[in-house]
Amino acid sequence: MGILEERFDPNIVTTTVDAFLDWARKSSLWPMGFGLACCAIEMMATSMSRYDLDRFGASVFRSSPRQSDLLIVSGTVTLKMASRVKRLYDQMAEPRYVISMGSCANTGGPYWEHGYHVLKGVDRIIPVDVYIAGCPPRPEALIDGVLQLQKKIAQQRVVRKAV
Amino acid sequence: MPFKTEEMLLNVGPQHPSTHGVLHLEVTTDGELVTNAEPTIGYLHRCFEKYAETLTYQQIIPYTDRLDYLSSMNNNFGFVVAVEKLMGISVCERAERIRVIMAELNRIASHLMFIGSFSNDLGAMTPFLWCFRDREEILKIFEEVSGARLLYNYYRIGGLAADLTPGIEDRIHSFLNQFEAHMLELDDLFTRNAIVIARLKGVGMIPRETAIAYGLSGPMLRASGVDWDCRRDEPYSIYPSLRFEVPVGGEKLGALGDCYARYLVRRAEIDQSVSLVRQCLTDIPPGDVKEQVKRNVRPPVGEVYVRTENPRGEIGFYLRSDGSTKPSRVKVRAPSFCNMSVFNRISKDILVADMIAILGSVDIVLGEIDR
Amino acid sequence: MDALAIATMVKGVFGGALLAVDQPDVEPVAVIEPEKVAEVARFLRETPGLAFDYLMCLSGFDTMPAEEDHPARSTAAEDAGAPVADSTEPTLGVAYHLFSYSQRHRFAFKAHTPRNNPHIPSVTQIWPAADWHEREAFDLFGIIFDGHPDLRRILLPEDWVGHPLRKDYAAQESYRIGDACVQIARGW
Amino acid sequence: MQGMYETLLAALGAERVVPFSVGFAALVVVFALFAAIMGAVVALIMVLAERKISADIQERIGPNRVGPMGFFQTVADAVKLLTKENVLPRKADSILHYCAPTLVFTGGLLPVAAIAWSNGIVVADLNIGVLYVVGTASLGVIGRLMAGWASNNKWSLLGGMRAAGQMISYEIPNSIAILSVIVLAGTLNLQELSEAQKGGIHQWFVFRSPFAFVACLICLVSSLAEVNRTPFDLPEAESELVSGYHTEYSGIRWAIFMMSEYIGMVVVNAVAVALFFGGWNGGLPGEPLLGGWIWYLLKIAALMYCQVWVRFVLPRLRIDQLMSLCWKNLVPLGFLALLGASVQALLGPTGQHVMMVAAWLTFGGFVTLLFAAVLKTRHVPAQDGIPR
Repeated sequence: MGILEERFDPNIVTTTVDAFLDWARKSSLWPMGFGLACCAIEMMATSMSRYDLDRFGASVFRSSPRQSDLLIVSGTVTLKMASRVKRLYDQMAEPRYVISMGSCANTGGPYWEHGYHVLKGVDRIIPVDVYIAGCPPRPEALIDGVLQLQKKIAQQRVVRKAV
Repeated sequence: MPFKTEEMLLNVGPQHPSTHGVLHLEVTTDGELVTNAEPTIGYLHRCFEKYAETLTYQQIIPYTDRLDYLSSMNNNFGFVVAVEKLMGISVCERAERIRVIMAELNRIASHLMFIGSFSNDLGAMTPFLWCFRDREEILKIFEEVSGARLLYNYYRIGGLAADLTPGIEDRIHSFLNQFEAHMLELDDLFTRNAIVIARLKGVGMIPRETAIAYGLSGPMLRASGVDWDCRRDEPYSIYPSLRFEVPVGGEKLGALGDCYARYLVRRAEIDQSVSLVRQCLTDIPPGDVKEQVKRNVRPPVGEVYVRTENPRGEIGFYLRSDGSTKPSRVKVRAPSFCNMSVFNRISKDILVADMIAILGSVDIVLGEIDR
Repeated sequence: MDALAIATMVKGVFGGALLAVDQPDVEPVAVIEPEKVAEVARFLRETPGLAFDYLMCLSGFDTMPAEEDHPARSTAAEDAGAPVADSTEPTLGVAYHLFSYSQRHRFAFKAHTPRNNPHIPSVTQIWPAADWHEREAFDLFGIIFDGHPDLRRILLPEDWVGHPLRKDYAAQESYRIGDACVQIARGW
Repeated sequence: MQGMYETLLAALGAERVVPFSVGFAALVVVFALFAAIMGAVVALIMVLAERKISADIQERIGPNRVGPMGFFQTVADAVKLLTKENVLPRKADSILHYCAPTLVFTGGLLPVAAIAWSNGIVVADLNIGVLYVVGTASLGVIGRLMAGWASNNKWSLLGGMRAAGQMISYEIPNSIAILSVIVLAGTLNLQELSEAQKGGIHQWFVFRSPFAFVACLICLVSSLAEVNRTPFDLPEAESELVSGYHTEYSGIRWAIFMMSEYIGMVVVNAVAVALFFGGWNGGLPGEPLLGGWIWYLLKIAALMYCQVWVRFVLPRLRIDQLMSLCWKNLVPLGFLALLGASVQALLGPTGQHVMMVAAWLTFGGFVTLLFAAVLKTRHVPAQDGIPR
């Protein structure tokens, strides 16, 4: 949005524009085809026939970070991988959102105590919008995570000034 | 005018659509021609072996789920067989039968995942979804018996976590019937597709000697013409009492050791697994499948190496016990780890697209490569 | 062929290099002098009646008891010249599990090497499968395989400190990721 | 020059207000804008249709939450892409990087001008119409090569090179196939091509000459390759090259690439319809019912459905197979078709009738083969208990 972003006072025009843009953003969350570990399989299952994430418009898995809006950190982030995850996040174009899927991405999960090579939570390197618990979370949980993220996006201010 | 080309270094992964996780390939290419592809692993090193030393034997089982997360039942199976051998105990027939049913169903699920992701690597999208459709049915069965969709933690040392739920035999039967029909459809869509055959025939040949020297196992080894299957030739559990064929690459199943043979071997194994599940389902004897050993097992001092047949090959557990409740060393010989080590050898002077096809045909799971 | 018979055969050729045979009743494991590993391996691979063409598994291990039982002892205090087979002194070791597709028999042997200067000849030339296994044992135990063509860390990053599967391993405090520095030991 | 414009201007009574040339120019601009907007709208509809069709093939539901039956899904996608950040990689060639999508889009839109949507509805009634379409459509190659080069990304570069090699190669069989019909019709004007196929389905070129039938198959295959669709989607092969030449593009620039792809599909199918399937004729003798453009769009939609269908069924070819298919199979076959068509053009009325019978026989043989293949597949009826 560039020069128009967060410039205007709230009024009937700007609130409507914001509502429209938020609607577009939340209805078209394209995740990055980025799988780390076990949770990635459940992420795939979520986008497949039975759970069909595409119903929410959120199943256009783009393989390039430039074109994706949503980074689903699906699995254990290790220290060797952490710098790559961070780089992928940096490569994504704004607006971008992050879902931390599963206990490993949230806190290190079952590898928390002795996992010398496991990052104890992906939020230590990139900001996270929605955390999903589970090891691995069920597809329903991921869908719920996406819906929660949609709720969050619906409240975003785009052209209105930030509070 | 002399035409000068320059080699280009391509980094495939750790995030790339075809790496099936977090594998990193350092690829040297000359235009479209791959001159060298060096895999770098370790991006998913979750310290399983260190963990295993801090946990009791029963506590390790859920961690084995997470090694090869596409075939958790088989990992559980391998581990409990290893511990049972270390302790010298045997399990009741009912438990063994259920174990085999679940392991074979998981083999089907894992091979379905392979076919799906392999077709995706080749650029066909629909088989992926069709495979997942049938995989979901298997997951439903697993969920019913174990309560989990992906990581089951279902096997116990000396038994199982839970008995079969009532009426599940019929549901498995009806699934198998529908599934076999679906597989015929998949054959029409994918197996006999002219483009698939053109893309895979003669690509990524692994001769028999190379396969053995690099320690390949499972479908990779059998596609190269080695007639070996741990379930038949080094039997464990109740496999000796079951009848099944071991598909081997060669005249019937494609050329020797190319990508198409590897695909066909896995495809044929699905049919064998269906037959194995059917055999096991007939008159399962009654019995108590819940663990017959106490919770904190204390194996005697000693060491044991046990290998069982996973969908991806032999999973070997090298256990060293110091007589306490925790193992002093658990080494996992992961099939994907060994299968992947041959990749550099066979991915020379091929096209980029072939490299992706070979990588797909190896069918790696990074969870067990990196552990 | 029976594993014990193979052990006898090895004993006949290499004599004193075969130090002992562990658990002969259950699953015999021959203990080999570390310097002789490559030679024994080549013998097992190339002798026609044995023909061990398949290295199933190569595992490093550490014989030091777990940390909670015995507080970690400093490796420097250990005597470099201690007898290797002496199980009272903790050592690092490597176990080899072999199989022969032509003869359909298996065999296992292992070698112990001192903790402060662990060296074992590489068997990569004999079984290419050993390449990654040896790199892994080097990565996680710090065992140096002499003659390995490319002995680098395989699982952990290049700038990692220490060898985690040693029983006395203490994880490094923090690890740098780009500009950030994350704590490793004890989570929060 | 143009009947349509003159009629419109007369109907508006415009000559009395502004000079004829000004009114004419204004109308041309309006029509051109209309074509461009139509292009964008077609792209939006096509994306949604593709997602719905693919969902059907893959036993899913597809988008259904955004608007009724997910109808506004692509609107949301487009608005989101419009407001998404445009990323310019460091060390990228900024000017080329900016220009590339525009050039591709231009190459996609320019041919739309010459397409005769119905009897009298055409933006520019060029007498070299087909030549113009083929020429401008290949402008996209330069844009894709630019995108691949300017992104400073090796995947993009490989994708751009693949795009260049593939699209230039497939121009040749495509052009030869088109030529075979041109020889038969004796005109390059798309409007006149449609006129020439008036009078019922038997007058369509595909049913008038066995050579045109072969040319039609060549044209359909190579037009798939022209628009980089599976099984020829090598330039953006997802599992190989991440996203190919548009790996580094985000936001609206990337959307422009996507739109060009769909407009390209419309164009190649419009050309194929105009050449082989009777253009805007309804298939019955006499004037087309309900206006020719409906028939034209329906035929384009049918061909597009086939393209989507093919995309979700077939895997991707390898680059050498792609090239050998083009140079070793399609090009020689195309030349044969051209030769045959040229001979046919010299024949008298009796010869034309013989050729028509031959064309129907060829068609019948093709359909029989197709059905034989379909019968060999083992379709599984849905059973109870397992959701389909």
